[in-house]
Parts: sequence; C-alpha cells; structure tokens
Amino acid sequence: MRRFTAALFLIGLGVMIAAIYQHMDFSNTALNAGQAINSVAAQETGAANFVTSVVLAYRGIDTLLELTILFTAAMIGGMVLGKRRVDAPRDPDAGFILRTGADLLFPLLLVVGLYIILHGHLTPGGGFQGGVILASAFFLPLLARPGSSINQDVISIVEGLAGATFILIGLLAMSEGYEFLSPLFDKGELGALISAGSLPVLYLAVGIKVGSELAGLLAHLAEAEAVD
Amino acid sequence: MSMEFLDGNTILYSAAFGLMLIGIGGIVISNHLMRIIFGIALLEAGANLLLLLSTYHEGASAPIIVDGIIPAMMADPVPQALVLTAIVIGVGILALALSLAIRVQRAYGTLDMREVRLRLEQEICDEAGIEMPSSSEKPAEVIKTPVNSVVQQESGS
Amino acid sequence: MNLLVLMIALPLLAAFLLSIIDRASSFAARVIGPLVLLATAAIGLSVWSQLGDAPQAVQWGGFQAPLGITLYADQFGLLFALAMTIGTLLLWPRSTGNQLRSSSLALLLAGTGSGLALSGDLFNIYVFYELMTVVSYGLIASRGTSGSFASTLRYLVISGFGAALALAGIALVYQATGTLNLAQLAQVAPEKLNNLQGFAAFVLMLVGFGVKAELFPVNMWVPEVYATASSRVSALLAGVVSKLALLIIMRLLILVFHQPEALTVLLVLGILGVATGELAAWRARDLNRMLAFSSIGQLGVMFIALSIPGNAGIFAALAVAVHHLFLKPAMFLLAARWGGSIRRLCGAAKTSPVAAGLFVLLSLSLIGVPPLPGFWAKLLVIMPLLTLDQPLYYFAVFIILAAASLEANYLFRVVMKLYDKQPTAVPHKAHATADLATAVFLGGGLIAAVFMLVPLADRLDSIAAQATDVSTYIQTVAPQSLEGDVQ
Amino acid sequence: MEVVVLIVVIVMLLSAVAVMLFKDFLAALAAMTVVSLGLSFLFVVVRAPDVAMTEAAIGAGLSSLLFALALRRLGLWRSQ
Repeated sequence: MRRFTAALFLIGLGVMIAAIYQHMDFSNTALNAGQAINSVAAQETGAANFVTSVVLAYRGIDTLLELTILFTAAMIGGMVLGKRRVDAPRDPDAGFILRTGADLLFPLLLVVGLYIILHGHLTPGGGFQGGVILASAFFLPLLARPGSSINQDVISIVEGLAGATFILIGLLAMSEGYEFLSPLFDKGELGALISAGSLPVLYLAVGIKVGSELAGLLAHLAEAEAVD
Repeated sequence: MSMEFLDGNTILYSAAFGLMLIGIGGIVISNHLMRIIFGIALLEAGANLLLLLSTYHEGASAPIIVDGIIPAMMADPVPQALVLTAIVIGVGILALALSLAIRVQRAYGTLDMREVRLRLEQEICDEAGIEMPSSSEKPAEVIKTPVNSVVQQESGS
Repeated sequence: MNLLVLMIALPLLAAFLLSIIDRASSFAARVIGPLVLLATAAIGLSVWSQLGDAPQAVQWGGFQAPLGITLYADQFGLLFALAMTIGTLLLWPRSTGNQLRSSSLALLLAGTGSGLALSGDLFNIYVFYELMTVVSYGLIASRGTSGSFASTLRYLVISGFGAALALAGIALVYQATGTLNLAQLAQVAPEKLNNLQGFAAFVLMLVGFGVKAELFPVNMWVPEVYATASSRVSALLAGVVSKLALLIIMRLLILVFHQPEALTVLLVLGILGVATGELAAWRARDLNRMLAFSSIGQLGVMFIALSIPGNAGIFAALAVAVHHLFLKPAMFLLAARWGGSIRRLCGAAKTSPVAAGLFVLLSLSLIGVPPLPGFWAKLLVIMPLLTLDQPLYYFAVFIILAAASLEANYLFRVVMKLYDKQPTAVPHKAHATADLATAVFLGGGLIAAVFMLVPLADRLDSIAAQATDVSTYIQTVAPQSLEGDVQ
Repeated sequence: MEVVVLIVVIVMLLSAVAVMLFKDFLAALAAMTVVSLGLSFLFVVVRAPDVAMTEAAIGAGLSSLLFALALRRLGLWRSQ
C-alpha cells in the first residue's frame, strides 16, 4: 500500500515537473551574470580559467564558507566517532602488492595533486580536485597498513593554518584599503604559471585544507571500530 | 527550443529531473538509512545537473582561455562554480551522515529509520521519566531486534 | 572598505585557530571566543548607530554587483545578525566533554548567522544556511548521548533532503533570470518569475529553508532534537536560528516572489503548523518536548503573519519573532533543570522561587495575556487578518485564538505542578546561576518592553518599513544591468 | 553526439534505479559510482571540465571510498 501511494506521488511529481519544463524559457541564455563575468574576468583577475576566477575572486566568500563546512564536518566526524581504543583489534596488513603500490604511488599522487592545485588558474582543476588527490595520497598508506595511523594533531594544525591563511589574505586586502578578499598582487601575464595575483596562493590554501580535512575524515572512518 | 521531441536539451533535463525523482522516490519508499543517504546523494546529483544546465546552450566552449585564444562563446562559469561548491558541501555532509550512522548503529543495533525513531522516542521517554505513549508499533519488539538482522529487516519493508 | 565583513570573518578566523591557540595557552583559548564575539557585537552596534535610514551595501572582494556577492545591511538584517552574536554570547555552550570543540562551533554559529542575516545573494544564502546546519549538527551531537546522535541523524536526513530541493529551486531561479543577486532579482522578478517556474522555485526554497524555520511538513526533527540536545543549544536553535531561517523566507518573499499563491501556501502551512504544534504540545508529558511543540506553533503564527500581503504582515511577523526571540531561550534555560516529566515538577517552586515566578511570567506572555508583549504581538497578527475579510483568514484567526486557549491549558498545568504543595520523592536541584541569570535577563527584557511599548512598536515598524522598501534595496546595491554588457 | 548522450543518460538513470533496488549494498554502491561517472561525462558535454573533474574525483572516487569504509564498519560489507 505504501509503495502504491509513493508511486502515485512520484507520478504526480513527474507530471508537475514536465509541466514546469514545458513552460521554461530557454531563449535568454546569453543574458546572465556569468557572461558578464566572462567579458571582464581576464582583466579583473588575470586567471585564464574563469571558473577559478569565479570560485576564488567573484564568489570567494562562498569558497571560504565551503571550506568551513568541510572543517566543521571533519571536526564533528572526529567528535562523533571518537578516539580509537588502544587495545581495539586492528585489521591485518594488506598484501605485498598493495603495500608496495602504496609506497610507490605516494610521491606520485603528491606531485600530481600539487600540480593540479598550482595550475588551477590555467587549466581545469584546482584546489578541490588536487586536494582530494592529496588526501588519497596520505590515506593510501593507511589502507595498506591499517596498523599505522595519521596524526590527527598535525592535521588539525595544518587545516587551521590553511584556513587562517585564506582569511588573512582577505584581511590583508582590507588593510590595504580594498574590500575583504579583493585580488592582490601583480596579475602578471594571462596564461603564465605565475599570474593571477593572489589566486594561486588562495588555491594552494584551499588544496591543503581540503586535503588535510578529507584525509582526517577518511582516517576517522577507517579507524572507527567495526561493529562485528 | 526546437520542435523535435528529443532534442539535446530535453535529454539533459530529463536526466536531471530523473535523478531527482529517483532520489525522492528512494527517500520516500525506503526505511533503511543507507538507502536514504543514497537517495539524498542522487537528489543532490540531479539538482547539481539542473543548476549546470540552467544557462547551458549548445555551441559554447569551456570558460577557459587556452594559449591566449578567447573563444567566441563561452559557457557560463557561475553555475560551474556553484556546482563545484555544492559537490564539496555534499561530500562533507555525506561523511558526517556516515559517521553518525556508525555511532547510531553501535548504540541501537539497527539502521532502519522507523526503529531508530522508536528507540529514540523510548530513550527520550526514559530520560524524562514518563511512560512511552502507546503507538501503533510496539517498542518491546524493537529492543529485542538483534544486531545482525539489519539487512533482512531492510528487505522486508 | 567596510568593517561589517569582520562580523563574519573574525569568528571564522578564531574558530580555525582555536585548536592552535589551545596548544599555547588553554586559558587564552577559553577567553578568546567570547572576546571575539564581544568585538563583533561592538562592530555591529557601531554600524547600527551609523545606519539610520540609509542601508549599506558591501561588495565582497570589491566586484560590482551582480558579478560579486553583496552584503546588504539594513536594520532588519542587522537586528538579527546582532541577535545571533549576542544570543550566542549569552548562551555560550558549556559542554561537559570537549569545550574546545563547543567553543569553535559557537563561534562558527555566530559568524554564520550574522552572514546569513546580511547576505544579499541567493547562492551565498544557501551556503551560509548549509554551514549553519552543519554547525547545528555539531552542537546537538556535542552532548554525546546516543539519543543526541540519533536525533542529529534524523535531522540531517530531513535537512539534506531540504537543502537539495532548495538547490534545485536556485537552479530554476538562475535559469529564468540569469542572476543570483537579490537586488537584481527584485528588478527582474515581476517580469520573469511571476509564472509557474517561479512558483515552483518558491515552493522548493520554502521547503528547503523551512526545515530550520520549523515549517509544518518538515519539522519532525524539532521535538527529538530539543529533547536530546543540551538546553543551551535548544535555546539557541529555537530562539535564534529558527528566526534566521524565517528571515531568509521573509527576504525572498519581499524581494523575489510576489505570487498570490505563495501567500496562500504560507497561510495553509502556517495554520497546519499552529494546529499540529499546539495539539502535540498539549499532549506532551515532558517539559522539553512541550516547549519544542509550542515553538512549532509560534513559528506557525509567524508564517500566518507572513501570509498577510504588504507591510502589515512583515511588521506582525517581526513582532512575533522578536517576542519569541526573548521568550523561548529563557524557557529552555529554565527547562535545563526542569526537563523531563511534568509530574516530577511537584513543588519545584519551593526550591527555586525566582525560576518559578519567571516561568509564570513567560507563560503569561506566551499565551498573550495583556499587557505583556505577547498580547500585543498576537494582536498585530490578528487585526490585519480580520480586515482582509476572507474565509481562510478568518479561519486563521480562529486557529490562533484556539491555540492560545490550548497554550493556556498546558502551561497552566505546568504552573499548577510547580506550586503544588505535595513534594515529590525526587529532590529538586536549583538552577545553575548562569542559566538563571540569563533567563532573568531575557525575562527582564520582556517586562521592560511593557513600559516601552510605543517606542518599541515604532522602532519595529520602521525596521519593517525598511525591510519592505524594495526600491531602496535596489538603489543601494545598484546592480549593473545585464542587457548593457552582452552584445 | 546526441545519441551518445542519450545512451549515457539511459544507463545513468537505470543505474540510479538500481541503486534503490539492489538488495546488496555493495552492488548499490557500484551502481552509484556508475551514476557519478555518467554525470561526470554529462558535465564534460555541457562544457564544464572543472566540474567534471570534481565529480569524478569526489563523486565517483572519494564518496565511494567513504561509503565503502562505512559499509564495512556497519557490517553491510557482504553479498547476500
């Protein structure tokens, strides 16, 4: 009975959505804030990747808040899962292939992650994507050797400092008479590695913060005591 | 909008709305927490796609300047930045939900949300020192539910 | 340059650095949170004093609206930003477990709440709202009981569902208008959002942001969370955080969504909220959940008030919201010791006469006994409802009056128990000094309001007038036209 | 091109239904990853390479890892 009413509800919802879609107007796709940004972003921020411009400059505060969400989620995750008991049983080490693979992959992932972060203002990718790769670099050894563990104290210091860096760059702009999080420094040549002013620095802070927080979260989940 | 029934826009929009509908369906029909979390993830994915499609039009290129060449028509970067933000927020909340799920299962021995609700009600009433109001389902059976029956419980819903 | 952004940036910075400061000196870590909030409150008050009749707009990063994100400070937004900051300061969580985490969370809540109240960008509001939700999870779960984890999980499921719907609503708005800036949306909404798509976007966002505002169909989490969280956290969530979500809905209603159907939806959901909330409160057998359900009822009254078209509705909703802002936290603080079965309260007035007297006062104001502020707030809702002369609005008046008699009934039951001559077997504990002092302070505010009714009403009226002044909003933000740029 | 998109959309929606219907959570997780990858492809189609990368790294990679770790700790890591 419940499934029947649910199915009826879904069909109704589908019909409503179809009605809305029928009335949607797709003619004014050129008139939007994004196209206005496209026409000025190269001069205003100096980044070749306009998504990076939007993420770090035009909507920089959104990014700061989303970092804060990750920070809070990691903090609450640690609080909820708690510290592992010292005598809790651990999973056995993984096989030779995974262990060796993890050792080999670690530097590779580190380099790739940093590369993606530092080229965020030029090519697709940036602090978030690179940060995930950094997190996996630090998490992989944990998967291979469940006996080892990530030092959560170090993580909390790193993520705190990275987050503070983001805000301090924003405050630096204020101290120079601009608004909070205004782009700083020389914009350089469009498309060069050292360009776009403070954006690469911000993306580096984002990448390190995302990486440390996700690594911390993964470690908490991996170390949580099994139920069975 | 072209007169064809299945133009590119319609296909993409039906993907977004379809994901949202399936997600809502999963949330409404399922009782098992993992299934509900999957449903929320699908709903979010559909919403993200919808946001990205909001100003999409064919013929635009990615909003990136490569080798100094500025394309004639670039895609709108704003929804892309928004979806980037939304995806990261989503994964943070997902991790939180899973952490809480582990703790709740450790405490209550179940992830069936109806049972979790009853156990929670029971705990609140116990703490407050009042009788649990007699509801349609008997809480006494819930307490006896063994830990390992989660998977079987879920399939019976 | 405007110092207003510091109201948001400083608490976040302090929250990030708190665990590092703690390594250097745990004393510094304990005092820095309240100090930062004092500083931000001072900033807020100084901006308030300069504000006068001219709202201010700040562009994050100095980019022209609508390309960048706008921070819009009028008296309406600043009032709630200050309420959030000062409320967090008064209700600073005192966790038994990890004080450091609780302090960080409180700082984040204050910064986020201020940002939410002041934000002038649709997606920015969504991100602030999500952050506030995550922080609330942490505050609820910080009690560490299995019940608090389970209630957080159920809250998370409902919130996650709502947030995804709100995101879809934002997508529909951006599809129709190509902008997220509220000022620009206010400009183009009459032309582009006055249709089925706009209405769908409104409903999606109402459900999404309504989760925190305890809106009728998405408020299942309320009794569970307020019964399992610590009383200070419940006070914060019921008192301040729910009002911020309400503020978002008010802003959207004033600036973006003008469909008459939207008002009808609000009216119906408000009526259902009042009816279900008050009935459940009447049936509740423990104080925490009674207060939680009554909070649903009160927010229902606010939604009914919002459904009144024009300035009068916003004014009435604001009055009820401010009244509830003072009253509910005080009641939850009293419930810190009196939580649990109402039967156990027998003779509690003997151990703590001040608290019992305060509870009587708060109850009378909640019911709406003249001359207490609660009466005037309800009057402000009922009067315009009667002038509208429509059956559904008359029904709303009837529901509000019936709810008041239900409130009188169940609160009287509690008061009777408090002053019962027969003591129970369980000895009563006196309230913690800090809790009682804060509650007395808030109750004192209510009494003071009785003597300043006219200036207070004038002030609220001018705040509501400024909030509903759409043309000033557009002029202050001055978004550049999109048509002019793209050729 | 549209045919490819249509096929991807159909596979994605079928996988999404499968997420909800599979009794085995591990299989549901695999289907979820397929949805994420399909989504990632659609993001490329609508000229959003940044978002596609993010969806692939976070949606398909990290989320699946989180789910897998959680399923293991919840004792749902087994086929029926």
